[in-house]
Amino acid sequence: MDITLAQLAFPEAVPAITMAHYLFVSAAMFVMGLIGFLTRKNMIVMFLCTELMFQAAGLALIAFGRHHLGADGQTFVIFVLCVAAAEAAMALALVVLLFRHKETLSAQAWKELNG
Amino acid sequence: MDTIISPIALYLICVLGAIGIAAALPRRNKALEITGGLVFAAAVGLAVLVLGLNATESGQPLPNYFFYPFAILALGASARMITHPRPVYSALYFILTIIASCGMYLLMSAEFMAFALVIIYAGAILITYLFVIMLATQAPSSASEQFIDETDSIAREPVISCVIGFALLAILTTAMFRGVSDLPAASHPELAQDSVLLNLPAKVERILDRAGQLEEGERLLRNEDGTAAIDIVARTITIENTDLHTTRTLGPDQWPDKLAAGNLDRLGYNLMHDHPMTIEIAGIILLMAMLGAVVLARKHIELEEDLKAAQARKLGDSMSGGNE
Amino acid sequence: MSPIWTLLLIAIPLIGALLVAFDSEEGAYVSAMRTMLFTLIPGAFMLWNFDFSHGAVHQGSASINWISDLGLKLSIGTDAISLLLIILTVLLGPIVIAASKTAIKEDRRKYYAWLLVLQAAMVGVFAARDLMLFYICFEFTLLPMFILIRCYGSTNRVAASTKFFLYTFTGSMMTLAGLIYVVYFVAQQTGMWTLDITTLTAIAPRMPVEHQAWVLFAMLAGFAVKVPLFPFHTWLPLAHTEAPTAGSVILAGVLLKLGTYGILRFAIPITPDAFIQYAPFIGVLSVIGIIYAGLICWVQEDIKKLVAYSSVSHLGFCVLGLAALNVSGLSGSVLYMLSHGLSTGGLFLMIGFMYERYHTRDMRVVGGLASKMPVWTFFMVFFTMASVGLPGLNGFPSEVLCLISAFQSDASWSAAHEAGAWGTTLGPWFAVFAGTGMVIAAMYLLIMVGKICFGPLREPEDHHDHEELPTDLSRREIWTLIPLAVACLVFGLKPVYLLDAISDPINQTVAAATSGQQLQHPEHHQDHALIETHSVNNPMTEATP
Amino acid sequence: MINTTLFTNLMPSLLALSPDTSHATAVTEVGSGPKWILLIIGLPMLTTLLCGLYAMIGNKTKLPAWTTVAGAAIAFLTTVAMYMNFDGTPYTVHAFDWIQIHFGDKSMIANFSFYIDTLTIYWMLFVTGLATLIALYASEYMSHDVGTSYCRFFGAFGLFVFSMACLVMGDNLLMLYLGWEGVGLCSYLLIGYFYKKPEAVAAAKKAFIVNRIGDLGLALGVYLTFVHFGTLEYAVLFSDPTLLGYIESAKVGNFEAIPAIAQWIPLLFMVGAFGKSAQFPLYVWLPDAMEGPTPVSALIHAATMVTAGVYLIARTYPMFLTSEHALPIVAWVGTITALLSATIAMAQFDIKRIMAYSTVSQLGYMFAGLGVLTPTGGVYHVLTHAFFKALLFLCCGAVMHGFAGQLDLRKLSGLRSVKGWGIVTLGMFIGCINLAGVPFTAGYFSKDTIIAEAFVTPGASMIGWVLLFTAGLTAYYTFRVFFRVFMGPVEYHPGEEHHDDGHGDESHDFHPHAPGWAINTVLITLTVCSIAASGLYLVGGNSDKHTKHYAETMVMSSTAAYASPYSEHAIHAAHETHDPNAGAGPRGTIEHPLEVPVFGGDPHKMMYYISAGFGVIGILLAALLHGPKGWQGLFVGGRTNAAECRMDPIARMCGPIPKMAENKWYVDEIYAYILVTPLRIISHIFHWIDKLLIDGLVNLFGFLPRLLAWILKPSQSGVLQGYAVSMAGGVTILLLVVFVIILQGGAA
Repeated sequence: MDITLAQLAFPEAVPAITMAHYLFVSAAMFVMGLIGFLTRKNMIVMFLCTELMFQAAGLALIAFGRHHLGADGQTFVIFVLCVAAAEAAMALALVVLLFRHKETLSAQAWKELNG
Repeated sequence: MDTIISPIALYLICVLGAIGIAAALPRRNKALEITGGLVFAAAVGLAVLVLGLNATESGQPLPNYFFYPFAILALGASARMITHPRPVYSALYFILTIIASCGMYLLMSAEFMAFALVIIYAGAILITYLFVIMLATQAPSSASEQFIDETDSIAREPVISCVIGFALLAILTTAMFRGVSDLPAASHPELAQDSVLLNLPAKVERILDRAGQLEEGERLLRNEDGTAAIDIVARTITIENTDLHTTRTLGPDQWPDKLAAGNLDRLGYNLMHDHPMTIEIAGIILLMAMLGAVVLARKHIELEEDLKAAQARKLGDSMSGGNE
Repeated sequence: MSPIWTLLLIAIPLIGALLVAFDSEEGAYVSAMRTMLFTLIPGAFMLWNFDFSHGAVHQGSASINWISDLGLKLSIGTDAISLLLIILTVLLGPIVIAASKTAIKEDRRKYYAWLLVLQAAMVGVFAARDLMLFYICFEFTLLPMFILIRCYGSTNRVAASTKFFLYTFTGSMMTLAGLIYVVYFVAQQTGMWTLDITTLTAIAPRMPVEHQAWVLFAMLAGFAVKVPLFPFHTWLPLAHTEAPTAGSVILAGVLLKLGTYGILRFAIPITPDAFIQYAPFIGVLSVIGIIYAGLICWVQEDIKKLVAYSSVSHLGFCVLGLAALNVSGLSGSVLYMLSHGLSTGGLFLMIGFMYERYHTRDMRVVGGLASKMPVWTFFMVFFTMASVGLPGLNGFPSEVLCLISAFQSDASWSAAHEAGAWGTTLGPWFAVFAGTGMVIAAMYLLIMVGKICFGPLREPEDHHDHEELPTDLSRREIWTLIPLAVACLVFGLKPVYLLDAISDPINQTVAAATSGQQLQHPEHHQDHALIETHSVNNPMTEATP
Repeated sequence: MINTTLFTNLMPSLLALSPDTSHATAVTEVGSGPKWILLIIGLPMLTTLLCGLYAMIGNKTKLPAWTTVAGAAIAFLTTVAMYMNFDGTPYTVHAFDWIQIHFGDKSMIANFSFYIDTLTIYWMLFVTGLATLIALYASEYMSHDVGTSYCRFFGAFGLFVFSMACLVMGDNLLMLYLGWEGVGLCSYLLIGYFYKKPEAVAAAKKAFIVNRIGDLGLALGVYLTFVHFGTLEYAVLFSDPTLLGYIESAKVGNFEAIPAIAQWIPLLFMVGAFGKSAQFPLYVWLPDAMEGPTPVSALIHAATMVTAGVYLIARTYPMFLTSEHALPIVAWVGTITALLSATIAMAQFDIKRIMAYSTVSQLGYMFAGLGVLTPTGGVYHVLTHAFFKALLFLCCGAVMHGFAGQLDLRKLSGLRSVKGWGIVTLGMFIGCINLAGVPFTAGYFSKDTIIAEAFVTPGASMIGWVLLFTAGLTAYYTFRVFFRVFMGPVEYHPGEEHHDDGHGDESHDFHPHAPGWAINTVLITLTVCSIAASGLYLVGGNSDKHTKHYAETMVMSSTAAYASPYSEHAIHAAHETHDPNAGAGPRGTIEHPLEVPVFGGDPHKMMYYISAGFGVIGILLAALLHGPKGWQGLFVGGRTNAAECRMDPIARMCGPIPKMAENKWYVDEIYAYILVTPLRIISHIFHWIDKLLIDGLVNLFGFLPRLLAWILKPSQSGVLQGYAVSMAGGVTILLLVVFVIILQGGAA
């Protein structure tokens, strides 16, 4: 079946089950991000994983928004995007700084902070 | 929740996924990684299969055939992203994940967000990541081409992390599916759709004009609160003549088929009308992030101070040398 | 009497502390001294304007609403007892400053500033008429003393200050818990939150006895450590030994009295029944303390430690008098609070002066100073005799009253205990053993004097006469001691003044506590009315000068 | 109560108390006397303050001495004036309020005020008198160290007189206690006068602490008195109906009617008296107290302070009557002390110590007198003893002063022949005959009164015998000193103070310097007094037929008034007023008087001869063993030089006994072993308990939080992902819990 603009303009309400599929995917993506954050020692990869979790959240938001036929979901995705961007900027700057100090990207290298 | 997925299948999937990821995470013997990848693939396939079958036999309309490739792509790519030992590849796989999820956005008729995502994430953020990766990882020396830093080549505590993670997945999904099955759907979809038009009289007028529904000196009638005088349910539009001060009403038959609130309209209206403050905050956050990034990533000042000092010394020496 | 004097007594040292803190290192002593001397003026005014014929009335009361719907107020007021203790504090103020002129050489500003803050806090404790202010000041005395010991003490000061702080602080935490329960209970009874001590003491005795017992234990946990009562005394010798002279003097003179004052002001009025119930135990503890600490004094080589243990032993008498819970006992122990502050404070001053010259407190190393420092020896013997309880000096009347009260204590306990209960027959034995404590006190104090003052002269090998200090006491030091000595004589020869002054509040306290016996039912306030009348037609009110 | 099987045979005597307990009438109404009496108190204190002033201004003259002498003299004159216008009814003089506290109906009043009755006057007369004389004596004796020490000495001296006056004149027990402690303090200060000598310091300490033990008894007695009788003032106390009731029931001998607490009071007082008056077992401090300057020994440790115990018992005699056991104990303890210290005195060589032990012994006599129901005898002996013992001490002091601190009677001989020592010899002789109880001396009369009373008091004849024997010993050791030091060939060696004495360096050109005018005047005066004291026995008192001589007059109109039903005057009274009930007791009336143990007839008459006999035997023995050849040794002595005498071989024959006696029968050592050492060990144990157990527990509690922190510390590894893992796990578990709850909610 083909998707026309009219369909995009007048979408019908999506049944709950359909949304559940998307939610499952988002949950799975989130968990991936979590696992990656826990397991990978490279700080950059850890931040990538946080981005992945953002993605999962965005997917869920969109799905719910679609379900309610409101625009709020997408709006929030925009904000998530902002936060992600900000986080990326700061995080990467930090990574660079830390790397300058220790010549490594391992998060283990900063044990002595004992945070 | 059985209408969506049978619990046994769900938990089986979780266990399989956990095993798969745990095995596939970077470690010394690569063989295990491959088998882990296979197990995880099996888990994903099982998930898609069960979901699809469940949906079909429960008579509910499937979301869309394109959903499944996107889902598989997204999950597979994210899995590879967290399991790949080299950061660069992780980043690239992440881009793949993003693109896949953009596909799902499209399926959910969030086309603007889909493309925005591709542009911002894949275009901007991930490229930054790549730059940083290049910047921060010392280039592998020609002597050891296959050399990977221990930091990347070996994951820490894969098992416990995977157990925690997939336990979380099981709980989340269980909770979601139980809730989802009786989630109220949106009522009067078209109302929800076009109610925005009331607030966009200019747009309506323009479309009417394009459709040639307006004669000389006629304009869309506005209510006291400035909203357009149109009835969405009855599909009637009231037009007034500014010269004769007369009004006429267009019936549903004269409703221009272009006259509809698109996704973008709704998004923009919602953004600007409902969350102006949030936008401001987001802007400030971004600004701060920029400044912070500048401050943090700046090279050490004292280094330059030393340079200056060295130059000054050199200058002094040369002068004294000139005196002699 | 207007509250302004009390407020001045609290305010002047605080302002002075600020001034000292911003003064020059050299000028610190002078400005601190000036401040302390200033405090003498409002002190004198208080004494002058106080109407002793109504000693039990809290005069010069004033209160500011703080958090009104929690009933939090900051209210002050002094009755005869607190007035006398305040006067003692004010009297000791300039003395300790003068005593530390040459002793403290570096970082003077901090020292004197904290000393002044401590002064304000101590006055605040005695002047407080509401629980919040009392507790704040009570706790706030800890910090300055902690700093004095920690920064200006001798070799082992860190351990000493830490133990002092933690020990007393832990205790007073429990006290706080108990007091909070009392407030809660009163709020339950009256339906309104109040921290006003008068109200609390009026309502709180309605608590059932077992609740009272717990509250009593909670309060004793703080006060007994402060006193210190027998098993909780180990922080004191350490703190005394390590503290600078001024610290020891204030510690012995005022801070220890906070414990007994707390028992007198809170433990007895708030939980009278439980107190009578457990008075025998308290008595036993104090008697054990008297003898135990006395015997320990006997084998001490460190003279300061000896005096510290002796004040553990002495305060046993004080608590014994409180435990007897009769007029003679309470009068005796209030008298003891005052006189012990003078005599033991004097002893610590003497030791401090000696320490400044010889930099040792070991009686094996230094001794026989009479031939070299006759004036010092004179004062040493004087204060020792005051501490021994020689009649005609301050220690004696209080000791007599405490021991007599111990004899009579059975009668005052009999109300609570059924006849033949073990507690009710202890009185004479308390007296006998506490009396033995007097003998022991004579023994160790005279041995101390014999070693340190008399006999052939012994000095540390590396000793050379101090450059800025004369061989014998300097004029400043003598003038530091004379007020104490005079006060000792006056207390010893005319204790009747003090006794008249305090008899009114003490009669009320005893009447309230003992009449609290048959009060487990609502007509409590009527009994209080009865107490009021009793205090009015109390003979002392006319006899007061 | 205490086990008193030893005393049971003395019990019956107490079952018959004479009907006249005149104290009841004596003190019922008490007026207030003239204020100038306060001079007696004020002047000594003033002199003390002046001496302090002199010390401050660095006075280097004898001014302190003269001040003190003047003060004491005026005090004495005031006392005499007080005596002159005393009309027989006691009165009080109020100086100022001291301790007053009122509770409920009772009120405890101990004012700084003074109670004047005959006993007070009697005591104050010789206290102030002797104080004056001895101050005069000291003005010369202490002239070595004029200056600060001189001021110190006389300051303490004045303080002592003040305290003694408070002790004797105070009108309540707390005032007595004040004086009691005050004299203790002064004796402490004066014994430790030579504070550079460690033994002096030790002696002072010992004196104060041993006294303090006694004081504990006194203090407890005082408190108990207040607790039981509700007052501390003599005037109220001795007219207290409760007390009178006790005495009434004691008369008819049912002590069960008297509560135990009341019977405890005299026992406690007794302990105090033993401490202050150096009775067994608390006598050990007095001999050591001789480390002080001799005038101090004379005034404080012979004449006045040590008699405070006697005063206490005499003053509170009514309370002693109410106790079943107090007086017997007093009697026996006095007797034992007398005998014990006499034996020790026999073996000493230091003449001052001999005098000290004889003092203890004589004090024992006084207590025995009080114990056997003759306060008169005891009090009279106090007076006579005060004079002759002060005389003896001052003579010894003169010797010590003149011979550079030489006190060993083996190093001195024949002083009477040395130029300028006649007066000393005479004084010594008079003192010795008094002490030895040579007939018609004061000591003779006073001692007889006691011994005779012991014999007539049923159950106490044993005491009488012991006292008689002791009288013999006393005569012996007294004249042992006299014969050896003052008689015989002239021979002397200087003491250890000789080198710093400025008389030259070697001992052969040592010249003893004879006493100066001050010492001689005092000696003469005291000699006269000692002789005159016997007169007081002969001159009658007032017309009251119950009183026979001066001392008795004084006693009988005071609170100590008590006439034994067996005493001679009681018999006389029975004869004159043919009243069979006079002194009637359960033991029968006087007509067929109690069987006098050994000799028929009036015990007092007989006693004159017997005790005289004992005395003479003692003297002859002394002459035989220690006397020199010729008349100086009464023609029986054979001593040719200072060092050895006939006693030595005998002593050698006796084996270790003389040695043991010389070492005071090792009483001090025994005390050290059974009392001091254990206490010290206990103290050390306590010290360690305190350090380890109690403080250890505290530290343990302080350690617990540190332990906990140490256990939890590894969790703060600093590994970022470690925290992340725990966080994620926490979230998971939380969700699981929530979810399970939701499930159950759904189920329900």
